[in-house]
Amino acid sequence: MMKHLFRRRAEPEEGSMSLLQESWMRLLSNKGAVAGMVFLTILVLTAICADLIYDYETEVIMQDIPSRLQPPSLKGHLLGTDEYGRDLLARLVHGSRMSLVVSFSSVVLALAVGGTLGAMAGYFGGVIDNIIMRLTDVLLAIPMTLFAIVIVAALGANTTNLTLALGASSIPIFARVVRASVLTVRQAEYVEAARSIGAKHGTVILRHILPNCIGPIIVQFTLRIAQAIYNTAALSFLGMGVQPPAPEWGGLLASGRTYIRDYSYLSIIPGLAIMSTILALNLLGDGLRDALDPRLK
Amino acid sequence: MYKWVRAMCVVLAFVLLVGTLSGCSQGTQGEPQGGEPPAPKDTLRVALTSEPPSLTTCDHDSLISVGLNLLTFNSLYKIDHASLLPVPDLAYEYSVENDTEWTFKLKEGVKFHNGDLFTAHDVVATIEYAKTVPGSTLYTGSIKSVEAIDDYTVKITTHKPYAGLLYDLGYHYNFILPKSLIEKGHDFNMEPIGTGPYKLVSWDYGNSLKYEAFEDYFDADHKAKIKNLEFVIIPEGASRAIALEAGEVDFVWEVSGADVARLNANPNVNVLEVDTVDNVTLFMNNDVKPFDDPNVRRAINYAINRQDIIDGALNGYGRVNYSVISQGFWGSTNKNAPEYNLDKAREYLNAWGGDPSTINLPILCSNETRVAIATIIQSNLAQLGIKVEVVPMDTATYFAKWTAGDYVGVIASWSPSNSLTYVQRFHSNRRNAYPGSLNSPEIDALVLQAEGTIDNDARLALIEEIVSEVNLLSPQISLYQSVWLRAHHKDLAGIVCSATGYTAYNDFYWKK
Amino acid sequence: MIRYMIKRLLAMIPVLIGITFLVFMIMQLAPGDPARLILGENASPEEVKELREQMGLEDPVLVQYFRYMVNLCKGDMGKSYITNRLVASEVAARFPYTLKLALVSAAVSILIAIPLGIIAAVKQNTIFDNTCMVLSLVGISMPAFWMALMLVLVFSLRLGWLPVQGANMGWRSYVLPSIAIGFMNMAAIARTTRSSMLETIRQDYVRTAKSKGISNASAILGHAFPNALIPTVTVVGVQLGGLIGGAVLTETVFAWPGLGRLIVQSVNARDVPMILGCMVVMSVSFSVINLVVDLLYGLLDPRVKSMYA
Amino acid sequence: MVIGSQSNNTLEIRDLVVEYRTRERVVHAVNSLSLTVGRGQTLGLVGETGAGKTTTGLAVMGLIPKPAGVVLGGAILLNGEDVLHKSDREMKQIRGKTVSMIFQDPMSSLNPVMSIERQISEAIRAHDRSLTRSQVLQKAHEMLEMVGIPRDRGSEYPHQFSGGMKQRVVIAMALSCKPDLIIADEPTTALDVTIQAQVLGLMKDLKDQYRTSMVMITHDLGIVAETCDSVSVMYAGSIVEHGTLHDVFDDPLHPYTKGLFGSLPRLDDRRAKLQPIKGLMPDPSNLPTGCTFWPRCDHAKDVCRVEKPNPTYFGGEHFVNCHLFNEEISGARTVNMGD
Repeated sequence: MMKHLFRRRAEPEEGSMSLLQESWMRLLSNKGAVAGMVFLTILVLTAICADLIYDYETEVIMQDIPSRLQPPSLKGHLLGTDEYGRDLLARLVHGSRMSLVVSFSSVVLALAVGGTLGAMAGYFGGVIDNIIMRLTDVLLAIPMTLFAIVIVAALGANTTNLTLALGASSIPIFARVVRASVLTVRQAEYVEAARSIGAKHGTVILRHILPNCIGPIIVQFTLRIAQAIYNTAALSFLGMGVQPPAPEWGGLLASGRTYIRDYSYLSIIPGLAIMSTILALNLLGDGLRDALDPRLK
Repeated sequence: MYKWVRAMCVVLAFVLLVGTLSGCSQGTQGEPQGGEPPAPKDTLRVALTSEPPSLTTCDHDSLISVGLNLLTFNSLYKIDHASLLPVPDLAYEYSVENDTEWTFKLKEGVKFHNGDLFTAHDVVATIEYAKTVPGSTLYTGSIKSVEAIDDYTVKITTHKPYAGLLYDLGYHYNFILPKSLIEKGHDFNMEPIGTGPYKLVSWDYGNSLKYEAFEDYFDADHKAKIKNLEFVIIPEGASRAIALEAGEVDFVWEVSGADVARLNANPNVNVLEVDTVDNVTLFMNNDVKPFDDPNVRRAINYAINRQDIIDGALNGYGRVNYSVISQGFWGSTNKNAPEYNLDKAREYLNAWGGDPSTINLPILCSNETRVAIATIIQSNLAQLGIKVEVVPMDTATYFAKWTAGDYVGVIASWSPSNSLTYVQRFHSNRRNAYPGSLNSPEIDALVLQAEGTIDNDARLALIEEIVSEVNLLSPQISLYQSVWLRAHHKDLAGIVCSATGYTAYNDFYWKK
Repeated sequence: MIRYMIKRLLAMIPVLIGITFLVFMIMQLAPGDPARLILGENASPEEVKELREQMGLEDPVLVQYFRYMVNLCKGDMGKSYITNRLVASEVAARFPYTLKLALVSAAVSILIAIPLGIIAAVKQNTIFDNTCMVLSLVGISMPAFWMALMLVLVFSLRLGWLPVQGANMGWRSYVLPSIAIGFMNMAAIARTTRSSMLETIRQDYVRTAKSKGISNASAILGHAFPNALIPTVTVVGVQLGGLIGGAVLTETVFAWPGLGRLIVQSVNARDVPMILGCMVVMSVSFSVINLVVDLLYGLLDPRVKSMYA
Repeated sequence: MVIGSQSNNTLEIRDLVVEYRTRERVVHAVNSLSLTVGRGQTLGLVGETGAGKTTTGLAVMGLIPKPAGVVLGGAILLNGEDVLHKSDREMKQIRGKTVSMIFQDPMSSLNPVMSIERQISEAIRAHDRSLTRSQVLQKAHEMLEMVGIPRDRGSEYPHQFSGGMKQRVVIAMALSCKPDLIIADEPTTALDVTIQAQVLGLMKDLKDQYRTSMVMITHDLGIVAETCDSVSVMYAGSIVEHGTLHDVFDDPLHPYTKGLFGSLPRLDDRRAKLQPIKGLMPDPSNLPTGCTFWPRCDHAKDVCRVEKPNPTYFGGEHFVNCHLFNEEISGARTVNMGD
């Protein structure tokens, strides 16, 4: 209690800083989050520039049997080569693109669909709310990974279906988050005001309500991406995601697994890549949550 | 300050973790763990790659299941593991009258696991039952009727003269089941009761199967020598090798090529390389232009370097095959088979007359080995200017596309037990199951003729003729014959592995 | 409480109907003909057609679904397309393996994580706390299937201490899979326990307790901890639910004969009845876990309990 | 019961210094504070929020939150024994038995997941291991009835009680071992006015019944007037004025004390303007030099900014810590305080 008192007093009375700026400053003061952000920035840049670093056809896909299974070395292949003589680093770099694109687009998909459903449920309430929420109840009662697996099972294993499956399995979570946020701001005065001057429902939701629920959505978005990276890797590991020879981290792990005994780097390195990315996203997510919602601190 | 400490700790943990793990990876790779005491001598433990889909005789086409069927069941004539010829099993002789009526004399005193005595009525009941099972036509379709002349004589009438009958009787669909249980609607999947050398004791789904020697087995020479037989399901290749080295299993049914060197280095383990009739083939859809032109198919056939494939994609474990049929059957021939020759390939391409760069061959692949094969084909055909597209997909989609004819190229394999069954596949009536396969009236006529030729030599000559003709047409391209790797504890003896993929566990015994 | 339980159990029914309906409909999208799948490549189109009729695949989808549900109520989940075995008996044989593994790993992770969380909270900002928190951060970020591979690499392949896979070696078979599954849970539970303990040990009632003259340890364990348990139980519930989904991966790595591997095999073979059966059982267990967690709240928190009444 | 010569006083605090140290700064919560509470007496400890009143109370209980809180010096004598040098085990015996504390917020000072009878029993059992379970429960019920709660409500949980009832439970808990001293930290702040009166009445009755000494920490002068025998006015961690109830209420001397009275509405002269003390409490991590009150004091002189004032006594207990009185004792009363 004492601590709380002192903190309140110590905080400078700077009303001039906008809420967003303030959050940003708070985020920057969180070293873990900054480390996460730096890592992710590098990763995203790598993914974007993947084609400049390694040519997809000749270095990532093309097999080079004579140089198969070369261990990591500073001279030849930095991270070694896989069972078909392909440079592991090249495949990791292009794999990062695959992982990021799949996870990002699946989460965007989930946010778009789930967000819309959640916003509608929260804004209109009543029957619509009831229907949408019962639907999410059902979806939430299915373990997420399993749901994604079932969708892939039905549609067939490839990158597009994987994205769809992962997206679909995250829909209920966003629907819940957005609905909860909408409910809290729906009654706010400025929303009432907008409605009273006859703004359309869509406008009210998009212009007035959503911007004010952005905090929890950003946090959830980051954490969901981490989950999606995990699930992308998991499903590809099971052979239900990205199909070889296209590189994906989980897929690399799956094919490296055969050689785990004698060429363990093939299974260690892709796993490290997955783990550090998820770790970075978790750090950032935690940081964002602290920054955007100081009450939880 | 504290946050910094924490961030540093994260980094440090990372470094440590990576360090430890990579340290481990370069750690001692010395003696394999052989701590387990040797298995008790009355038990044989076998590592299988996957669970058998079924233990019945009539509802599967799985190599693993047939292998287990062979433990619990017998047939009138069986396919000998070494010669791949039909030899007497429950019958001891047969005679053929007017080319369609086969009379089999049955062994007496044969007992089923449930105590029933085996008679001709069981044969009649089994075959009549098998004929009712959907999907059995391939194995029972030639049989018109079965009748029991007396308790130990059975007469089988075929629709028309049919040479393949003995082979057909050797297929799992015609393995003999006890009549009494068929009538009761017994679930042979749960309790596979037959006359075989082993009885099923228990089946722990997804984990293991336990068998026990059948004491009253009729064939004294092939009575099970090891009392307990246990199958453990180990899907991962490396894990199977480790289980063998650790003494957890005594026999590995399928060793991964990556583990051979290590297993060979182990003094307690022998690795067997089994040449098989499993023919891995590139099928082309003969209905799709320009693959309807034999010149194009032949050109492609000449341009594929099989040795590249075996070295590159198979760790060297494969046998080059150019003929449309597997080598090793009676009646197999290499005549007219297009061996690797780029000049010839160009010649045929010119004979076709089109522009090679307009040819696009997408190849469906169901696993990464096949992707590797297709990739090598891709670079081979690039030399002719033909474009190959590698299309990886999951097994279920692959299978659906293939059987629906929705493909241009597909890599698949087949391992029937004999050359007649093999060439039957070149008949156009098989196109309902394999759309896009060969469609040639001349070959159809030859296949029918071969089927009706009961005389062995004459039939084999006909088969050779078919094979050489089909080789000219090149409807599909054989890539290689698989070499299957088995491994066992050095004290295990009597091991027989057939070229069709089966193993007679009842003949295994422990040395000393 | 019992009325509440019954109410909750009844509320599960529409959710289960929803799940089966959803999964059933999704599986209808699967390409390929089940009849063809059953008969294999050698069957003629006539045979395929005949089997389709026999299986009722020619009926409208809703009729098929209704039939499935009626059978399900009778405990009949149909027959596998691939193995021709009863789905119910196959699932019944596999489920105990999944359950045993889940329980062992849950028990171990809870028993380790909660004390760690408490100690970390009490010794906040010490080396112990920092180590625990870094490890748990890594723990929640480490994919379980990779963890499984690394455990196999170190403890089975390099050290040879424990079996590589399977469930045939008694307790030794359980060690690696339960660590692989449990580590992430342990990390998550420890983190939550720590943060909720940090909150509760600063609560006034803990100070009140100390002012009564009871020892520091009993104030923490007797007052702070029961209150911190409430958020912890939530996380334990979420993690237990995750065990069910995560089993798919770990069981695949360890060739564990449980439901997770069964569903993967069934998906690869497009064995629809088996997939449906597995999904039903796993979703039911998932819902049951959630129910148990909710009921636990009632036991732990009298405020929730009085809401039931 | 009485040990040693000087223990006419239940509580005696001498020059207590308490700091809270965090990574960024040091908070001077209590600075050289001294006070005494005589046997059976009630002392009102008055001051604004953040003056260090609660910290003082916690210091007596030995419950300063660690590791941030540090007692730097001084002595706290309970019945003549210095509690600052007691071991944890000894402190455990003292808490609840010799001194117990009633906390500010009854809503949060009861454990929400434990029935109230168990919470009271816990206090009883902590100091008397010889009692059986049922005896303990019996005693707990007696305590409940004493504070006016029917015994059959004992198995209920805090959320089932109103605020006033909860505070009664807290009081029952505090009194359960008949302590010599009760520290009541704003016991009624969180309660409705009507309930306040009830609770205060109850406390007064019980205190008389048990002949317990009490420190009444509050910022409410009304409560002080109602319950206390003497008053200490606390500002920024130290006592600025002390005296009997009459001394302080009839004749407030320190500008801060006057300020406190000045910020109360007056019933006798409703037109009189409220005169709140200007400014805010100083940042306790950055206290002004000299007299801590000078930045807010209308009468601040140069010496106030440099030197700490010493107590000036006005007969009996009444003293004031202010430079205005240090030099000219006689003229002190005539100083024009700006009216």
